[in-house]
Amino acid sequence: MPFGLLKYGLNSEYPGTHHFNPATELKKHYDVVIIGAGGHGTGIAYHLAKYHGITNVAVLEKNYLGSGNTARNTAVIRSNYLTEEGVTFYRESVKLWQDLSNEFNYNVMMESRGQLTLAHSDAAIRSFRWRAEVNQHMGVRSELIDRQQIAEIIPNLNMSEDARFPIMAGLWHADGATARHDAVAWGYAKGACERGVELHQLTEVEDIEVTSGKVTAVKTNRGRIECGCVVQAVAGASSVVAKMAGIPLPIHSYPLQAMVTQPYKPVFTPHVSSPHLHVYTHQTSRGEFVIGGGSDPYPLYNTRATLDQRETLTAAALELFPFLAQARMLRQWAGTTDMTPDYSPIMGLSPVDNYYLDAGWGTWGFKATPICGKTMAELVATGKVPEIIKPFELERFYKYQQINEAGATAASH
Amino acid sequence: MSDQNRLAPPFGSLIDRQQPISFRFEKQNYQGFAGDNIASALAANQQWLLSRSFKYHRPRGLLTMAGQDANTMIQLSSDPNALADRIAISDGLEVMAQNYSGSLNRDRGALLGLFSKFLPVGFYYKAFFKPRGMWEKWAPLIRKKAGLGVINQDYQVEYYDKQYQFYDVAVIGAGPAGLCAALEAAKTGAEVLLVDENASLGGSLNYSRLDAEGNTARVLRQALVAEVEANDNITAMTSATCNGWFADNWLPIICGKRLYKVRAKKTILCVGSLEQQAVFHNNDLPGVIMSSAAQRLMHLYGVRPGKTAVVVTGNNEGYATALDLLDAGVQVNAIIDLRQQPEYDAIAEYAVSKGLEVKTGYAVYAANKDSGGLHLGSVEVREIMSQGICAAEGNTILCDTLCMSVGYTPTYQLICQGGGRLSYDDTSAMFTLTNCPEDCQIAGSVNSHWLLDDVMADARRAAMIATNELDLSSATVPAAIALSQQQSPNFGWPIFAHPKGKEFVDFDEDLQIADIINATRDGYEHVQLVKRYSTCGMGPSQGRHSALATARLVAAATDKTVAQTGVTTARPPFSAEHLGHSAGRSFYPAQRSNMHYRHLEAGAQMLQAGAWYRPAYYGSSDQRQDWINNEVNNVRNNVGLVDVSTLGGIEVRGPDAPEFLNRFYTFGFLKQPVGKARYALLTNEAGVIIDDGVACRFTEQHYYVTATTGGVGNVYQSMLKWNAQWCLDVDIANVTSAYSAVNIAGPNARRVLAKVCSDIDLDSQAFPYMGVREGNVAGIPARVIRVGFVGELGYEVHIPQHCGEALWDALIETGAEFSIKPFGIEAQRILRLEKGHIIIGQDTDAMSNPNEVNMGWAIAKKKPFFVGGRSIQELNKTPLKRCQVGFVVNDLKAPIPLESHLVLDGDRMTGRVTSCNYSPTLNKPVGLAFVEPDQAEAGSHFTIKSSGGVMVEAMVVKLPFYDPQTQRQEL
Amino acid sequence: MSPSIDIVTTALRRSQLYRRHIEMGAVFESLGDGTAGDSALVSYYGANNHQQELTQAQHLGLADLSTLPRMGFKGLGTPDWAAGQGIELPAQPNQATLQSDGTLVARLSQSELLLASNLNGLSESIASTTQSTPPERVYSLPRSDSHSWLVLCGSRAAETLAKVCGVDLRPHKFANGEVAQTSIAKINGVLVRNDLGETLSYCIFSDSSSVEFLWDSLHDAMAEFKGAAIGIQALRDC
Amino acid sequence: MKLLTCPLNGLRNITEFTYGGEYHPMPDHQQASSREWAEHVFFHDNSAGVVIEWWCHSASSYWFLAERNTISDKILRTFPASEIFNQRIDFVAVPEATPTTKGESQ
Repeated sequence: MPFGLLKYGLNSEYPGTHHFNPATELKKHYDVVIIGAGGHGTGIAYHLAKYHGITNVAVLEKNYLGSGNTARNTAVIRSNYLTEEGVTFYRESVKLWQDLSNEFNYNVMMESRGQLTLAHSDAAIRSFRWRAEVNQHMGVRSELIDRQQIAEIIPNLNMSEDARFPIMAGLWHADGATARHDAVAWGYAKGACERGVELHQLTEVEDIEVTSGKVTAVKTNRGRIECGCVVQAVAGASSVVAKMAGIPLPIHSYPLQAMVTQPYKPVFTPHVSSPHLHVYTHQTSRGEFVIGGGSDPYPLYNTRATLDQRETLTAAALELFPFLAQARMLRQWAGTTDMTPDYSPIMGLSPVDNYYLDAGWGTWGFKATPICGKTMAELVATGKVPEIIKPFELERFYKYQQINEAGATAASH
Repeated sequence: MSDQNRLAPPFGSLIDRQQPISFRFEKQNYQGFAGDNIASALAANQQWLLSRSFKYHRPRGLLTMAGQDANTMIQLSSDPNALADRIAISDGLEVMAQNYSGSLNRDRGALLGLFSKFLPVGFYYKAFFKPRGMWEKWAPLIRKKAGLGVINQDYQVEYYDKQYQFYDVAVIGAGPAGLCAALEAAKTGAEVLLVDENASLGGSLNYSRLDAEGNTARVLRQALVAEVEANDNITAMTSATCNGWFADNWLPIICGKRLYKVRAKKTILCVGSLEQQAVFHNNDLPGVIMSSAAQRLMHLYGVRPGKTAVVVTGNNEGYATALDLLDAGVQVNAIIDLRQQPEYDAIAEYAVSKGLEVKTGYAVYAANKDSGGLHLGSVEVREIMSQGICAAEGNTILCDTLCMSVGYTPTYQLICQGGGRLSYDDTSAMFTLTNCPEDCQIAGSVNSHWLLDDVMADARRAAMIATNELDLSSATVPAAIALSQQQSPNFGWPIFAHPKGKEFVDFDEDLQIADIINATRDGYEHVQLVKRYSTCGMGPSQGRHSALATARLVAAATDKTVAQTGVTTARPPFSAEHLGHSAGRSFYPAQRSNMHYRHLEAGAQMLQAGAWYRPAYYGSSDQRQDWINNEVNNVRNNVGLVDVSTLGGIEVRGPDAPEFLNRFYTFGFLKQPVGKARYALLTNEAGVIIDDGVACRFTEQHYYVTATTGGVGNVYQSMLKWNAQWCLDVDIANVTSAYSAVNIAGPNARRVLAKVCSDIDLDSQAFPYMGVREGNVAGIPARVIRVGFVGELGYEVHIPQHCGEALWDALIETGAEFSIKPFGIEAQRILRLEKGHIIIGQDTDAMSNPNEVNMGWAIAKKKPFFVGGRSIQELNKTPLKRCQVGFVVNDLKAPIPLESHLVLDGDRMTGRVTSCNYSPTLNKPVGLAFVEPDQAEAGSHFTIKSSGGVMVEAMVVKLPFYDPQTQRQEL
Repeated sequence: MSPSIDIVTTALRRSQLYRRHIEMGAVFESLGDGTAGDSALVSYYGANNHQQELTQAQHLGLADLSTLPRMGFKGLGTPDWAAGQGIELPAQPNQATLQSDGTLVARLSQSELLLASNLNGLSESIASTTQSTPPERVYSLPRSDSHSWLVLCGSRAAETLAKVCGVDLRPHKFANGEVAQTSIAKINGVLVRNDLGETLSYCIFSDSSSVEFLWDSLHDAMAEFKGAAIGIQALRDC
Repeated sequence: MKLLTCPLNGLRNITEFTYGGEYHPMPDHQQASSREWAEHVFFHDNSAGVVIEWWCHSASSYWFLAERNTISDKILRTFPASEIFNQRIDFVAVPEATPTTKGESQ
């Protein structure tokens, strides 16, 4: 029994205090307006308040705190990326992750489980080696392993040679981890609010005022706010919000579905994924199996679940773990992923002065949460783009200088 | 089985007393009857304790008898977390309880309950993380504690499958509403599906008491069911669960091991409502059950709920339950009516007239354990002073059963999955549903009607609307049924806090009143945040019994209305379903060349390319490299044969055929001579290479274009899409699987071919390199293309798919004297590498443009337009960032670099190896790599970080490695 | 252009499934063009006699006709030209008609036709159209090779297909002569209802390289209804 | 699962179709500025609301256009590509000439 909990048992009155400032009226003006109170938005607010002393900040959330992809993602943390820019960025993020609970004194339950990605073809082995070589060279724990080693890490994985797509090798990323996704936004918001930041839930941005190339105010369902600058951190609605500021983005928004089973006693520890079968799974601390996979086949701003995606996902999961047929699926949901052509984010300056972009997070936004909070806050506070996020500028698409996280195969259209 | 706790007929409509069945629970033998489920059979044996709860390991027993709660979760050999009140017993069935340490009766885990005050809501967030890394130590321990059932990892795969079905009208739920809706719709000749998750049609008519004497329900049920069964337009499925509502009435219906995917033109959801518990101290004790559960026990399974009972009620239905209990010989010690002024109906009055003790304006304040400590022994009742507040003391009434009848929630899950909205009506204290999706209606009690006549009228009306819209009828639809003005069955506040807590709002997660309130105090006020912070409603029953109470508590705690507070999003599935159901049988198509079995017979090791199987090399895997090298040498020195049937083939025909290719590919095709092939490189609009092949011009208006095995599907679709816009006079046809093809290559290729091909002049002048001809090979009409992918004299022979094996046999046979041998993909990769040919997708990546891979020569400069052309112009404005070079490794002792090994400049990554192999021809490793432009000078050296981090020096050489003058393929 | 390559009837052709047939004890019958042995058609499976297979066909049978001739034409000129060749065209896309000689003609779009020979492998329409050189804007398609040809017939055929195909193919919803271009067991194909006398019957034309997978999937789907493979004799007898 | 009406094959499950991207006219590839061209290649309108997009019926390889609401996922209308692209598009070599035709200028 940790001491932290004693006070709750010993006090007759519940000693809880409001973690976030209770909803107040909107002020006329804020130095910084952050659109979106997910992990990213609250993280930026937290860093502004704690490390840059900027507290006249409003975080606007159209729904409830962390109600977007922070609530919907499947909590995978990894840094085994393909490009130098990507690895540098996510490697830094994982470091921050490891300190996060103590950073803001709130348990996000970060747990290193390891991540295993499976290869079913020699083409996959080639691209995994590519990843592993880049990672190792940059000090990220990531290696190509053979069938034998795979069987040792996950003895109950289906290693049969007669499987439709036999497992040939794997990419083992020991730093692969998971965390309690909601807690990230809660912890950041708590820390930010304690320092004077205002969190406004159920506050939807309806328009953005730009005068002579500079953002000046945002219109919300609760009134107009003047602002020094705006940061948009609205994964799943990036194009829509940016359009209010007249900024086009290289994004297509697709639903990404996932599902969770009832809780069962532990069966395996690492996070397992198969790009070929478009499926990944891991078992949560509660004992539930989380199963996810590829995005839906067409764009949509709607988080409904579909039966066809459920069928594909479960069929694929059972190719890897046939015994999961007896597990019972409890809940199926979806988030909206802003996919970019090069599978890298869009961060930093925009064509509009004082309007900063934190967008294009596709399926990789959760793991980047802490580093985004840190770097975007630095950008807002200093006006200078931190080196580590320079490569992710929107301008790269105009320069044909994409950051290729897409890997080997190009899209045909 | 005289000792059984059973009632005489007509009680027990579902069981067959002639068929005893033996099974085991916790290694003890029990007997039940056919028709029993595990819970009813155990109840018949006075075994009420079924499981231990998730967090505090509290004893739990049956609650709803309808598969709607997690208390009845038990462990079967290959079916953990099974519901004891859903699973029928069978002879020899082994049933175990779940989630206890020690024994079910003495669970050491129950100690946790004593510390519950130290485990406030969200306690995980508040502790376990100091000092840094501490959580990593706690997590595994907590994970062991968590989880319920045990997955059987030696599970033998069972046969699950699926079937599509189509109906005009699907009626979900076969209670009085469902039966009426189905009959009404069927009248019009509509094809109707009627689905119910229970074993028998009739829903509540099977167990509830609708009149003083208790006959109406039975009589009505018999009449309606008989009518349904007699109607050919109605397909009735029982023990079948409609487990979701998806767009356009796409309904997954689970029955047995099969998932039926039903497409209905119209859906009518008559899914009824779920009875809710009263919230008070120890309301989770075994023996505390829903009124409807008591009635199901008696009427369906002939099981007596107990010896002495108390009914706590907020409506008249509690009185009906009391009458049922009396009929069953149960001593009813009191009816505790929460209402100050009950409006009695005939049934309630009849019950009162029986002299039952009734306390109005009273609540059950607490339930107490019996001497055994695992079951209800008595209840403490107190007068209600104000909402949720009871008098300082009360009195205790002995009972082993408490029936709760305090209200319902509509079964909102399916409708809300389709976008339906819940609102709350304060006068009736009920959730009501609005905003049904298109072509979907709700009817009956789910639509807030609780009087039988209203329910049936509402259902018939919905059916009329549906069939009218389907033009199967033109009935005049009666006005919407008005909501009853009678007293609602829902009591507004059946929630009574207790200093000791343990008033459970959510049984699944062991959440008490304080947990919900305190979540809001911590600032988690939105009901979604309450759920995520407290885990309320996250458990196996997905909030079926916590949603209403939570909404009421949160509303009160945050000064909002219940309607504003609402409930959390309903997600599919409706009830937890085996993954096996949605997986079904796996359908992963496989493609095989017509020569497939010849390869196997020749000892080929096969590899998969997309859905295709292809020979990697011929011979045992232990001498892999030798076999591959031999195959290479045989091509260089004699002649080899490789199956290239998987190669894509597209016919482009018509007056605009040349113009089309000219726009689609990077090269120029207008001036391409008839009878010649030309390399075709494809870029997307971003100027990135996505495919290549050769375009063979057979006539002015006829091109046969090859594409890569994996790419042809997209190439073909992309061609059609472009021409849907260009409207060129051309026809495009994907004929990939119409042709089997081989490449016969090597110095002896012509000699072999000549023996089986008399009508094509194979002479090098008559049929030069990159020439194409049509003729007969081994008696088979063939397209012969003289190409040199492997860098030798070679011919690609394309013939009708079904002749593939015959051609293979003929060539192997005639080739014997020139020692022809088959070769596989691995040898082909080496051969083309020696020749410096790239493979799209291996030597290129998702961003490679033609200049980076020295393909500038394949770009026509003067064309008005081609796909990707403008982007390539843009790319040309900036200097190359990387370029591809050929390299050799002269140090034969160095580890041979592998594909994807890094190219370094000092410690800096400057590129990577895309292809590398030991060349049996050059007797050294050769490869292709991306390097920075200043590393590309022929003769210069660069470093490759090879296996184990060993630095290997590579020398840039001019391509190709082999036969630089390319004489051999022109022989 | 030379259509010669598009249509081949030669002893050298073999169904991609011929090994399956031999394993099942198939007895082959020679085709009109003299093709014989395992290049020919399955007449019946050794264990059965004709009567048994006829009964099977009426209940639920699966036959492989991949070695029988078929042909395709496409392009704006196709309808007029085909009509000129004496072919009776279906009025609408996704409809099929039987020619007097038993040839099945399916119209896949305004300007695309699929021709499949009668059960004796003799087809006037196919013979004439392939011998005459098509005019401009008429393009031949090698359907004999690009597609395999299976026939699923019998009273339980629709139920069987309902396990692998998402289109409503029940007899009262999918009339004789209707065509569905759709996905069967995740394989794209052309499905034509073409009853044999009184017997419900569907022709399935699908990618020849994946026919083994389709064959196995259909057998799996038939199993619960006691379906079995049958030879062409049984189809003729229907 | 959604149903989609293919102009050629009628009402089918949406899994029978391949999404082909937003419909938007190609700018003049010779006149367009570098930024305009980059936006044409990489950027998307990605609107929340009714959009026109390309779909292909996989089994028949038939391309057509659909009007779909990207919030409700309701498909309002599907129609043959020929409704928009009803005449041959030609590209002219000389830069100053505009290759625009009706089909293109939309």
